[in-house]
Amino acid sequence: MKRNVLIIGGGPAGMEAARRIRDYGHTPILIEKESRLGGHLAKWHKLFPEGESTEELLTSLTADMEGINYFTDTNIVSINKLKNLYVAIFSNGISVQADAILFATGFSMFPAEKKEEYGYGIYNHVITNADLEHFFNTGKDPRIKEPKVIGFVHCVGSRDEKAGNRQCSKVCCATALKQACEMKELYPDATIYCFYMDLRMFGRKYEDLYLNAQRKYGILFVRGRVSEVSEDIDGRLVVKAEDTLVGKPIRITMDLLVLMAGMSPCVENPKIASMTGVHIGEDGFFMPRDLLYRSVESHSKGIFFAGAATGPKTIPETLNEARAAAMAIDHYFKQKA
Amino acid sequence: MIDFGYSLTPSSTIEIDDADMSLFDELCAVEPDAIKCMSCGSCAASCTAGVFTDLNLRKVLLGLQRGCEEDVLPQLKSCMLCGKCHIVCPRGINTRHLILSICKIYNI
Amino acid sequence: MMRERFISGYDHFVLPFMVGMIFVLLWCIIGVIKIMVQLERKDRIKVYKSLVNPVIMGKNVRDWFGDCLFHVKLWRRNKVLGYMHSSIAFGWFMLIVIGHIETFLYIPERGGLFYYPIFFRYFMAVESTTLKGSLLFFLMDFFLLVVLSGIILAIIKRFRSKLMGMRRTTKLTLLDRVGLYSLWAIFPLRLIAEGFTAGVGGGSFLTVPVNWLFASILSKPENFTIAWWAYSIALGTFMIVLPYTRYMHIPAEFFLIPLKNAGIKVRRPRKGYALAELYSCPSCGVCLDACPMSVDKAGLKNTTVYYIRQVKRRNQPRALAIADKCLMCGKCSVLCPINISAIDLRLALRKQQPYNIEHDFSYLDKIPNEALTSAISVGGEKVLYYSGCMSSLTPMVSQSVQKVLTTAGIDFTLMDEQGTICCGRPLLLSGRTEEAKALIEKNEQIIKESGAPILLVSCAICYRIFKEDYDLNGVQVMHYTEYFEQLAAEGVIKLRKQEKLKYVYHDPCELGRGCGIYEAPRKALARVANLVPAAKERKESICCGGSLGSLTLTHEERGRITENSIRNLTANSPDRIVTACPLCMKTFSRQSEIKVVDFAQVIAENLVEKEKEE
Amino acid sequence: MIFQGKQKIWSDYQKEIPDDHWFYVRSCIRQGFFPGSEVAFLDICRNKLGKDFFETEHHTTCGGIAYHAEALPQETMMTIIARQFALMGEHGYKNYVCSCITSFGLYTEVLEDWRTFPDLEDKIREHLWKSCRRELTKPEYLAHASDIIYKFRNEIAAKAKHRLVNKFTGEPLRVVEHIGCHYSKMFPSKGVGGAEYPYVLAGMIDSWGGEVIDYPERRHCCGFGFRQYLVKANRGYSMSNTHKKFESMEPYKPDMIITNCPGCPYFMDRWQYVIAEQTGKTYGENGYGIPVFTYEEVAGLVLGYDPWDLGLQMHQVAVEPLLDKMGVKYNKKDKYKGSGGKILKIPEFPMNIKCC
Repeated sequence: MKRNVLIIGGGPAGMEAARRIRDYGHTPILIEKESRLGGHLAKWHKLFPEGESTEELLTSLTADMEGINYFTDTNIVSINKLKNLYVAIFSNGISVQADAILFATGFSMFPAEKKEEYGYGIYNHVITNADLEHFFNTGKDPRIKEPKVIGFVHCVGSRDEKAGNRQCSKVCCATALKQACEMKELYPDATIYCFYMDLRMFGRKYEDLYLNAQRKYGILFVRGRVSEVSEDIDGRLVVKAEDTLVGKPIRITMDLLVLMAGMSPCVENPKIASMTGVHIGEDGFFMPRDLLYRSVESHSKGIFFAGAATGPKTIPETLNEARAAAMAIDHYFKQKA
Repeated sequence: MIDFGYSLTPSSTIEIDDADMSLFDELCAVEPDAIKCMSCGSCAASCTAGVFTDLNLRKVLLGLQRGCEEDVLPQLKSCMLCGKCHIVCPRGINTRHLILSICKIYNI
Repeated sequence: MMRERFISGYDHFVLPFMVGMIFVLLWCIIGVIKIMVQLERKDRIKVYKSLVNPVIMGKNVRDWFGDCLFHVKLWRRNKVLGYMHSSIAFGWFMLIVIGHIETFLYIPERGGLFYYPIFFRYFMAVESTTLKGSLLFFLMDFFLLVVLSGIILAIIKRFRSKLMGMRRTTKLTLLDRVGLYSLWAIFPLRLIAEGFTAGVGGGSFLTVPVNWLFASILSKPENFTIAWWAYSIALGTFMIVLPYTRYMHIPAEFFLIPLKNAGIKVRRPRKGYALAELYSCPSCGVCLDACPMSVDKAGLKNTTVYYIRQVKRRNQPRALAIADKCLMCGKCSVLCPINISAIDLRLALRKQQPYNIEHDFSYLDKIPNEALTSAISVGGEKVLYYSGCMSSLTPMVSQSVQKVLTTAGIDFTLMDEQGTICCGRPLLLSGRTEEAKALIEKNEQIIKESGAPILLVSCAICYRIFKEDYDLNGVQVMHYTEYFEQLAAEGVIKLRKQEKLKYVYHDPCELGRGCGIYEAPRKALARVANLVPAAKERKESICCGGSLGSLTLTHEERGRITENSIRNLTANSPDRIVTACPLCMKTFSRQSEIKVVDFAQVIAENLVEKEKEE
Repeated sequence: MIFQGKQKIWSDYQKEIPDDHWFYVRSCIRQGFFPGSEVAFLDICRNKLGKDFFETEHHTTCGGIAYHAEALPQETMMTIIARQFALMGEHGYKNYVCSCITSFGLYTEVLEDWRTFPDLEDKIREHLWKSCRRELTKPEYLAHASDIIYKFRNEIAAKAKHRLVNKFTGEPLRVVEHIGCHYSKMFPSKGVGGAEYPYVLAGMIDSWGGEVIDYPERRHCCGFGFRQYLVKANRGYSMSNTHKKFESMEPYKPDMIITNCPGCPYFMDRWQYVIAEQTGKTYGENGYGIPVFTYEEVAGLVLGYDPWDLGLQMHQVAVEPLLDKMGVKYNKKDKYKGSGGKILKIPEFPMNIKCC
């Protein structure tokens, strides 16, 4: 018999899982709070490691949506458990009975303005990685004016307990290098610095990206966290950091500073968790049954996870988890029957 | 001038804005690998002369990148050009010629 | 009998030849004087002395014939190539010699004229035939045929060099082409000219039929002066361009041989002996195939022949770039038909490089010897073992050496147990001769202070400098391949042979071509396994690509050289590659699919322990 | 600079400051450095604003300087502070206000420590009882005196006789505000406006008509740093920090500097003289320095106090050019007169920095 699966979140994880669940012969119901499917991915221009087009990936993800019920601009109002069923009420008034729920709630961008010392929202030429992708997409950002010196600050809100995020956001190192190279292509005369704590170029081709950034694009790397940013009398940014490898403080005046805002747990996690009783880790991400073997299953029966809901992940990892979650849900139904 | 028994201490901050990078650019034109270094420290760890002196190629390269050549260039004088750093460099940087080119361009 | 056809003994057509001849003679004389002046005083005296030394003179004569005329080395390399070169050189030489003999026999009074023996046939008319005359005619035609056969081969080689065992030939300059075509033209034109005159001036089996042929085809065979003009112009052109072409090697080599035999070495990049070498390069292109860098097409331009060309053109930046690129493996020199000292030429240029580094090794003086070594006044029969700076990256080598020594019951001390300073060879190879002295002196001091009679070295690079540039007061320097073979031959160590295993031995450049050690490691290895040959080995062994000689080769370029070297070594599918240099081992290990081991490791693994034996 | 961005941060860092009934403790060093400031503060609060500010002669130092110079163990320092708090409780007050930033930082730190480690609080309570027979009462509200002036900045503006406006040009005066490090760098939430863009002084400047200057080194410490100044050999280091700030603010041509810490105005004032004597460089107009004020002095000037009553003659850098710009009337002859018209000695004048 056909079973309903409620998928919360229409990013890459939710979209991929929805199709797979449909292919298993179940009925996916996908809800997305934004007006467009795609999540954060939809706001991005190109992807690391090799500058793959986001548009293409989104097209592949949305190519075959037949048989998938999805609602955009829709939030969860409540979820209640009835025996083996979950009854969910949406903000658009619709209520559904779901045999299983998949949390593909993803992450929230770390609000860069929380790192006050970097002056996001205060200085004229401080932007975030998301702003830069928007600029790549639209070609417009009043804060970017023929920059001669550009800085990329890694780990903004990542690996920062005081900012409430102890975890590494995993994707920012590669994103920063990708964006730095793109900026160098746009502004070949610009000098570009990356301020990093560790360069975590863990994936396939990532190291090539790093090497390219050095050799081909001449990106300069400073191992040290930016400590503070000020504006000088001309409105340029005075950036201070320690070059920990030289062992001395450095000061550079820049025309643009890009903050690599990290991945925070989705802000709605606590609300959703309280409706369903799933566990949330001390880092704020959903806690799967275990981190190795049952990474897509929750502690509550019939509730599953995919993607960045359980911690920072890259796109391929997210998509694989979505497939794994679809399989786990199908398996769960078979066991029940 | 009054002697107060103390005076302004020079700043240890590296002012990148004031650094003249023209020589470094010249170096990179001849030795594109100069910016390929990822500061792993293999060169310094295996250095024959580094056992006896403060020679540290990683620091030299960084120093040049930050425009503080005066601080680091004298180190190179003790280099024996033995090439062990070349053998151990994971990035395959031709360290020996890099050293010679640095000396040539920075005229130490 | 013969008589002169012209009272004057002169015709205008000789002018082109004479102009060329006088030009080239003057050029050579000035060149010789220039070289002699540029030589250092002590070198010059050496040369003069050698000219009165019968042994050296004998050697000179042998080399003149062997190298300049018969091209013995080329014969050894490839028969066709050897024949091609010697047929032209020797044939031409004989034509000149016999031409002179004829002149002196028949008209001795014309002997002083340059052109007479060359255009003998034109100026003479045969009156009657004698046996002697026919023989000379025969010989002249014979050698002309020899030369012509060589020329035909040369033309074939231009288009199909592989037939003569050369994969690549040099790119010719414009003047080289002019020289080449005029050279090709000289002898056919001579045949035609002599053919035209054969009816009057006489001829033999070659020229007489040509004469008949012309007589039957051409209406006015009397107009043969045109042919002689053409012949003279070809000769004149060849000689005028000679100093600016590779054919300059013909006269230059003649002069180089006595200098070389006198023991003169390159001191400056383009003066003195170097100048003689530069002009002696025949641009034959043997070094193209020899050079390990020619695995890359782009690497070809860095071979010795092009280096010499750039130096001759005074293209300093290019010459410097080539000099810095070279691996200094020495293979081109060994294969070079005239053994041009390619390494020395480049080193001389490197020495002049304005690197602006003021090396400061004063810190070495401050290091007490005790801090570097425990081998102080160990004396006696001890062996002092120097493992070299590289050994910390290849610890297996020094461990194996020590194991062999211990098993052999040899009393030894490790000289650089507490760290080492460099042997100085890398500095030397970078052209920093003076700076290297500081390191050499420090090491010399330590070695001498040890009092040990034997210095055992496991690094081929160190070995070479210890042998060549160290003054060790009679301390015997031995490479571990020599020493272990000696121990095995004397029965001090017993080795077991692994019959099933096939090993290939790589000759490290510094050890083989550098120090001439080819056999000791092979003999020792043959005791432990079956040795299969590499495609090219001994003095033709291909550098591993890791050489410290090169200053500018990139990581990727080196990688391709290594790959080629490994391909060469594995031609007979060995189970292991054995090398006797830590740098080769390190370099090969990075890329080789089959296991690369050090010589010492192989020996150590196959030691038969004495107790077990008992 | 995006002003809305700053406003947002300011709104995030607002602290509750009660209107009235404060227990006031003085600073030990300010008494010597700027003797007019604390008197002016109390006078403004009590007489101009009509508030209840109580002080007792029994209060002591907080022990901060000795503590930061590592001459005083933590528990001793805490016990001293506990005694101050006890005095407040004994007099029936719940709101504690101090004149010194070092003290403010220390009080904040101690209260946080006690909150985090209640055992420690118990221990100190015991120490206090054993040593002084006093009962610890923790303050309900802790404020720095500049918080109070900040709170009443608009009332002061309403009573203003002079504004921070250049009367010759009509332009607002360009004012550098310098916040004492211990005001909010340790506990950003305890200061008005947080640590990165503190609003406590900027708010006064805004209300009184001046223009705040944001210069790159605005966060930088004045260099006092306790040990750095106290050891003579290290004083160059202390001065270098001030020097760095002046170099950074110089292009903005500030008319004045307002501070809220005992050490900062003192050092920023006096080092200008030393720097001028050592390097020949002055940062104000026409060979003068940039006058440095405490917020109480500025409030006093705004309210029309006589500059010499405020103790401005104690400044090294001449304040007259600023008084002229503000239109403050003053009698040149009275500058070096003490209370009751007694002629004090006129100081020697330095060579490189203009003083009158």
